[in-house]
Amino acid sequence: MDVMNLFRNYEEAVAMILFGIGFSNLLMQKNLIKKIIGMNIMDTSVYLFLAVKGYIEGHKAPIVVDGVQSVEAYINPIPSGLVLTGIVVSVSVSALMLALTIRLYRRYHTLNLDEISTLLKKEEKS
Amino acid sequence: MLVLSMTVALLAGILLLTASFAEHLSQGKRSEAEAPDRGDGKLHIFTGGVMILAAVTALAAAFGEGRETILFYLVDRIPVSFRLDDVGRIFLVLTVVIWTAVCFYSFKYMRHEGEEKRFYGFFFLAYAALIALDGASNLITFYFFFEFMTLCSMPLVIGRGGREAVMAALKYLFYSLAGAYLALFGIFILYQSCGSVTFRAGGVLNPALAQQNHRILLVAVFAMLVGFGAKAGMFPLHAWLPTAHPIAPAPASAALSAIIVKCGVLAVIRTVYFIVGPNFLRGTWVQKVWLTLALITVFLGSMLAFLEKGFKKRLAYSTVSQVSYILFGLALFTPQAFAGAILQLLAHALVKCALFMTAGIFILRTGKTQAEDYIGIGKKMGLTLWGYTIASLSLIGIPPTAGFIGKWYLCQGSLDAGLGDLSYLGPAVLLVSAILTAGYLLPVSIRGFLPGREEGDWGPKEREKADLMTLTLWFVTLLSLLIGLFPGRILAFVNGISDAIL
Amino acid sequence: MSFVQNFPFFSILLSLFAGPLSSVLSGKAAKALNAAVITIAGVLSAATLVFVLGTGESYVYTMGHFPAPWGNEIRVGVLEAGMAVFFCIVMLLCMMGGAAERLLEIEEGKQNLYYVMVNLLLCSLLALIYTKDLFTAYVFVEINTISACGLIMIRQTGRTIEAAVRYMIMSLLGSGLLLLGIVFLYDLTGQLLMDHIKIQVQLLSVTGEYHIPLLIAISFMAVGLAIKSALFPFHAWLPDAYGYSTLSSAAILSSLVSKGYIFLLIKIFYQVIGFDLIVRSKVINVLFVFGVAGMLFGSVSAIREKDIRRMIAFSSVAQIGYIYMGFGLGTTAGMIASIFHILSHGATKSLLFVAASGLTDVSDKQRSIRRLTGAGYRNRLAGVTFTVGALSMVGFPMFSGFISKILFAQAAMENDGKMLVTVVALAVSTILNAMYFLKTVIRIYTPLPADGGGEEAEGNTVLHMRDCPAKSLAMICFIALNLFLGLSSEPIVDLIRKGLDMFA
Amino acid sequence: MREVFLVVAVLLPLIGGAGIPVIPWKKRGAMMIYTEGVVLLTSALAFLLILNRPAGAFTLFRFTGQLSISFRLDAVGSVFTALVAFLWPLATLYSFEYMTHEKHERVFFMFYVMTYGVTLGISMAEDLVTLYFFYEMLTLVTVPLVMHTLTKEAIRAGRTYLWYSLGGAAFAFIGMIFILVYGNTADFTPGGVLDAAVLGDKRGLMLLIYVICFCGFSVKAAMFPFSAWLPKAGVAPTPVTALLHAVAVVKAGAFANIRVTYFIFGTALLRGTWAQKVLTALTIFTVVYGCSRALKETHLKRRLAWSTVSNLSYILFGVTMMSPLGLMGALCHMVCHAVMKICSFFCAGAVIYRTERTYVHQLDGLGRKMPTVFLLFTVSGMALMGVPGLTGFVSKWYLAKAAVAEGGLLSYLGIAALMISALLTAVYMLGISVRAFFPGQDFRYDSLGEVSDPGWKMLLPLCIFAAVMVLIGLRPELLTDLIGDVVYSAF
Repeated sequence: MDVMNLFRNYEEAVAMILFGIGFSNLLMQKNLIKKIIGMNIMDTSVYLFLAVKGYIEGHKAPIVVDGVQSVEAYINPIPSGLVLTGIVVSVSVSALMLALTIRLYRRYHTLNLDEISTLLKKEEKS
Repeated sequence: MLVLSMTVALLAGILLLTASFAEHLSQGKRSEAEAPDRGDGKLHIFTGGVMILAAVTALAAAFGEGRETILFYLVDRIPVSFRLDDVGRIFLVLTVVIWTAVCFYSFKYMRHEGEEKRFYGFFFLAYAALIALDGASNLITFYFFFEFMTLCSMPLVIGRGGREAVMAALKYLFYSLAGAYLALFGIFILYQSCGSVTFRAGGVLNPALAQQNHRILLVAVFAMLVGFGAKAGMFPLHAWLPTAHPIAPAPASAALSAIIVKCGVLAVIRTVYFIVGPNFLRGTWVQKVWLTLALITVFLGSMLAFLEKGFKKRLAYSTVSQVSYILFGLALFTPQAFAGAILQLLAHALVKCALFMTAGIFILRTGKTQAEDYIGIGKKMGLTLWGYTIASLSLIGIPPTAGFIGKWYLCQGSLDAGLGDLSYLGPAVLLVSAILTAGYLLPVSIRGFLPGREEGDWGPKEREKADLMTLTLWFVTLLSLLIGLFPGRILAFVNGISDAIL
Repeated sequence: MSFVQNFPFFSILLSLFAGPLSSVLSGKAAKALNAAVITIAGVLSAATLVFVLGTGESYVYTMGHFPAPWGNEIRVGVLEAGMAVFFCIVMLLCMMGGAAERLLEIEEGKQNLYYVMVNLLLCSLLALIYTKDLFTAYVFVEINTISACGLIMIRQTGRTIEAAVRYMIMSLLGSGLLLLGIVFLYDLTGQLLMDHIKIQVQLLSVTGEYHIPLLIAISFMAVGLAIKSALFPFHAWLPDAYGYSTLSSAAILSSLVSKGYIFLLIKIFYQVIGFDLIVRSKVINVLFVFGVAGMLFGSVSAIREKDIRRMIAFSSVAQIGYIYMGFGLGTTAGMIASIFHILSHGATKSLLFVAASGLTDVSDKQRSIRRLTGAGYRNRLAGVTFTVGALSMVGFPMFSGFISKILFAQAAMENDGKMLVTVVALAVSTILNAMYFLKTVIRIYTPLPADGGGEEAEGNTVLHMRDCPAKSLAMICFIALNLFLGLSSEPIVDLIRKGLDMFA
Repeated sequence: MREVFLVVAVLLPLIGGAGIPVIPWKKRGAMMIYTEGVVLLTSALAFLLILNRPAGAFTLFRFTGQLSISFRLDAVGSVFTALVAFLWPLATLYSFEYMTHEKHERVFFMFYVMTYGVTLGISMAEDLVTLYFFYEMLTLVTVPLVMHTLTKEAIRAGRTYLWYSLGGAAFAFIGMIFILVYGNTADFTPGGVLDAAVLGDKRGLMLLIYVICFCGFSVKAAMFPFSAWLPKAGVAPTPVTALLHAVAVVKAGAFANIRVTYFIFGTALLRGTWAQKVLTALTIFTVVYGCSRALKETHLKRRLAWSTVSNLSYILFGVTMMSPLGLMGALCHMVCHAVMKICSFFCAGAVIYRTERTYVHQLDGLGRKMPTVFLLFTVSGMALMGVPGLTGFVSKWYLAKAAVAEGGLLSYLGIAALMISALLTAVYMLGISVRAFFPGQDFRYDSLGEVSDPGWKMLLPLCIFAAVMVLIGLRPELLTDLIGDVVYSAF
């Protein structure tokens, strides 16, 4: 596997690295906010990967400007459309996660998930 | 006729047992202390009468021409049938004589023991089983009555029954059952390779099948020898004899060592001479091991008897060694040895019965059980001690008595059996054991007649009158003397048998 | 294009609009609307099922008459319509069963919000079943996750919110991987519609190039959906999510939500990549190993469980292990067995949850098994239902569990490589199931000691059928469904076989 | 006789039994008459069926293509049916008297009668699926009986019984599946349903599956590794331990093994293979293991339970001989052992019912107080020992004959095991009788208190069993001819 490939399509490589960071953060971090940030990094890295797929060298963004209609002028618009829907999805999910975190914080005054479960067990016992 | 005598005995036995049960039940209600003795006389007359009736019918069967009678069909269409042949006749006569003697002897003895109805009940059941054993015409019938006899004779050993009596009886039961099951193991294997199981002089083994599974057949026969040998007190399974005899009441141990032990011998004769046939075993490892086991038991029995203090236990050890004389004779497969074995069998039965009777009388009169307690007993109980002395002479093998003739033929047979060193070792062991027998039997009579200075102050003051017990003792001793003096007819009869089977 | 054909589209749209609509209605009205929507969706899918059975082959329905790359398409076959009908029935029964709990546990103002979530959930499930486009599938997977998370946390106790958070984290991991898998496929094939991708993938497999990225894409999607459907190593969130949420959401979650994802995985196997390619790619061996491990460890941890709801939750980890083991066998018989087990587990699990709640009602709402001694006598119907559920789980003849056990075993017999492992795993897991289920059955049928059981038993009440009509009706229907699956399984198995043939 | 009566025979006790707790009985007598009536009716029907056996099969219910619940009575099935039909009414009669001491009587009799139906279902099953179905139902129906007294230990015993039975059924299930996939039909056909051509390279697998299936069914037949539940089940009331754990349930396990070996896998494929050797060795070990554990056991019922464990392995030993003689020995012992063991269990039950003493050393001297019970106990003990003239000897004879005909070291070891176990049976059975009848002269009888023989309801079954034992012992051809032509039809 020649390393040159990595340089030629470096965008995909960066996207993958970002995905790794986001994924491990979401999984390993104790703090809830950091988890959510990790989740966002993961999603954005996938959308970067998707957007790059649509890019064609030397073409411009798919916005019709000064009446140019021919397909060769613009890059492939579908991935960008998908990215838009993807962003909507991750926004809604992040909103839900944040709401939950606030509610937990208000009840247990901590953001650390393990502490929350120990507090829960104590609360259960009493 | 045989079946008639058997049924008479069976009915009497069952009647007595139910009577003893009914008595227990009614007794159970009232307290134990005053066991009523009423009606003892009636009981004795009843048992005496039944005994004589059974004995007469059995003797008639023994001397009459026996035809085959079939009772019912056991498993695989094998009949439970009776046909009396010569060997059966010898054993039948012996059983009847001994059983009648012991029955009359036990009247006085059992009153002192108690539980009489139960004792006589099982006594008659055992008698029925013994007659059936002698008359059985095939191996399965034989085994059927062999187990039945074990189960019936077990309560005899219990007698009055204390904790250790029950333990001894259980030990006797489990040893004989172990022996019986070893034998059953052999029967299963034998059944497959010999066409039929009916006894036929010279064996029924079908040669083709025998050759095919030769090895397993030898193992089977050896298992049967050790199994039936257990009943005859042979070495590996002999331990029940020394424990059962001292505890059993005297008449029971007399019957036990005289007749029931002989069933083991009868079983061995039936399997070796009437099922497998001697020439199948001649020269095989089975014969050699059997001989060595017999010799070990002979020596072991006499040595232990010599060291034993208790009088009845000493006699029990002597039974162990004497019966192995017979087994030694049977193992040699020669006509003289066979004749010697049968004679030894007869002599030993009568003599051992006499010895145990004397033991019974001594214990009844003096209450002492140790051998050297009877110092100076001759003055008070001369008659019994003389009976004892004559009987022990025969057991040791002094010339005029039957024991001598038996042992003579045994040595003769062993010498010309041609088994190399074993045939010389045999007579040597017999001689040593004879000396040991003298060593443990004669001191009692010597000290009894010539007490020397220390005068034992014990026992009844007045001299002993001749009552029923001493009479039966003398009857048996005279009988053994008779065989000793005129063995001619018996030897001719036995040679007739040995020609057929060897 | 007969009118019946656009029923699936109608049912998706109906449930979609019912969602936001019921947010403005009052609690009672929203409940009525929800029940109506579910029944209509059920009836429509039944009609489509009858239609498709008549025509004998699946059809593609383009929405808005725009052809593929522009407009979106859904594909309707026998299997999809059948699953839709089954999902609607089970959801209806779960909602009926959990009605009483919802009134108690959800605050006054938030009743209608619950039905918003349920409608959205129904819409996403139907969409997952019918969709032909992968990215729409991803969007509806997300909708499904969010509404499921809403169902969990509706009770607002500390426990449920923590469970919801854990559930969200694990599901997001799963959907992240799924999205990446889909994007990879898009990168390789440039298509998003399932059958177009399939054509490209077949071409690729012939030439053999890009086979590593293809393999990665398949494994990402498989692992993503496995995480979302709580396969063994990723099941940490399941016990809390099912154990503490309100009854109807626990029942719906356990029997429908995880099954929706599995059904999407089956569609990916068959319609996106092609089953023979999947078998060659050895991904299913991994699923097989995790499945068998799930079967055993799920039951083992269920044995240690003291709380009856968490015990049933752990048992569904084991049952999902069964399904993935069925995939792992790699034969169509294995697939049929898994799909039948989806149906049978769906019916039995919700039955067990409803019965368990019936038993806890009569034991002062305590959930520990020790407190349920003699509950079977106090609430007779719940006792009988729980026993039926337990026996079906153990695979007792006459119940649906037995049929799925037979189908699994017969499928296992065919490929002798994995045969022995599967058969022994089946036997051992039956014993383990028996250990904790029948132990509870024995527990609920041992009468309390004569003196009333002291402090253990205070608060025990006796409940009769007419005291809670909705729940009793739900229980009776569940028993009927279970017996129907158990006794007349022949037509269902044929339906599944026909559906699978249409898939390829 | 039409085939539908087969189903009637099975369903009548099931429905009749279910009715017992439902019908509001005014007095106990009416309930007793009803229960005995149902059981007697079923037995009569069963005997009628055996006499003029319907040729065809009757399918009650069909799950899927091959899976169906269908009944057919063939020769081997009729032996087991006859045995069960003969013993059940007597056992029910016995348990009426016994249950006066226990509570929840109606629920007890419900399950008791339902077990009768399920056992008939097993004996009349036409194919392996029906047999498996009723085998599982048997566990379900007998667990409440084992747990009847609801003490902590009874529940624990019930639970152990449940795990063992379900574990066994789970492994037997594997066998059934193998047959459904590879056998040409699941029905019981003499000589087996597998043919070597179809199996081809799968012989090794087939043998392994056979061993697993055999062990699965012999969990109920209490073979060595799985025999721990039987003694524990001794905690149940005596009618349960006597009828179920000495006769119906355990024999069902043995009967299922006969079906699997002779009618499904077929002896032609199994003879001489390592599977046969392994199973024969296991059965031989259980024979000796069962007896030695019985010797050590002081609790009366557990001692008899261990003796059942060893006697059942006699039957399994006969089954693993895989020859006509072996089958004959197995069936013969199945019948003989049932009669012997149920008689000894009922005697033990009568003693416990009357004197509440359950340990062996407490029984000294009772022989005089309860003479008939202990006399019958001695008779059944001697029969178990194999004293010729009683049933035990007959079945030992045929088992040994089969073993000798088979030849080979293992079968001779088998005969040796039979002999050793006979001796040990003598020790632990006669040990009790001797101590009961001859406790020794210094024994105070009034210490036993007011004890006497139980009522006629208990004694009648006992006497009937003893009579049967002696009858078969002395006239064995009554039984052996019947079993002879049964075996002839199976080969």
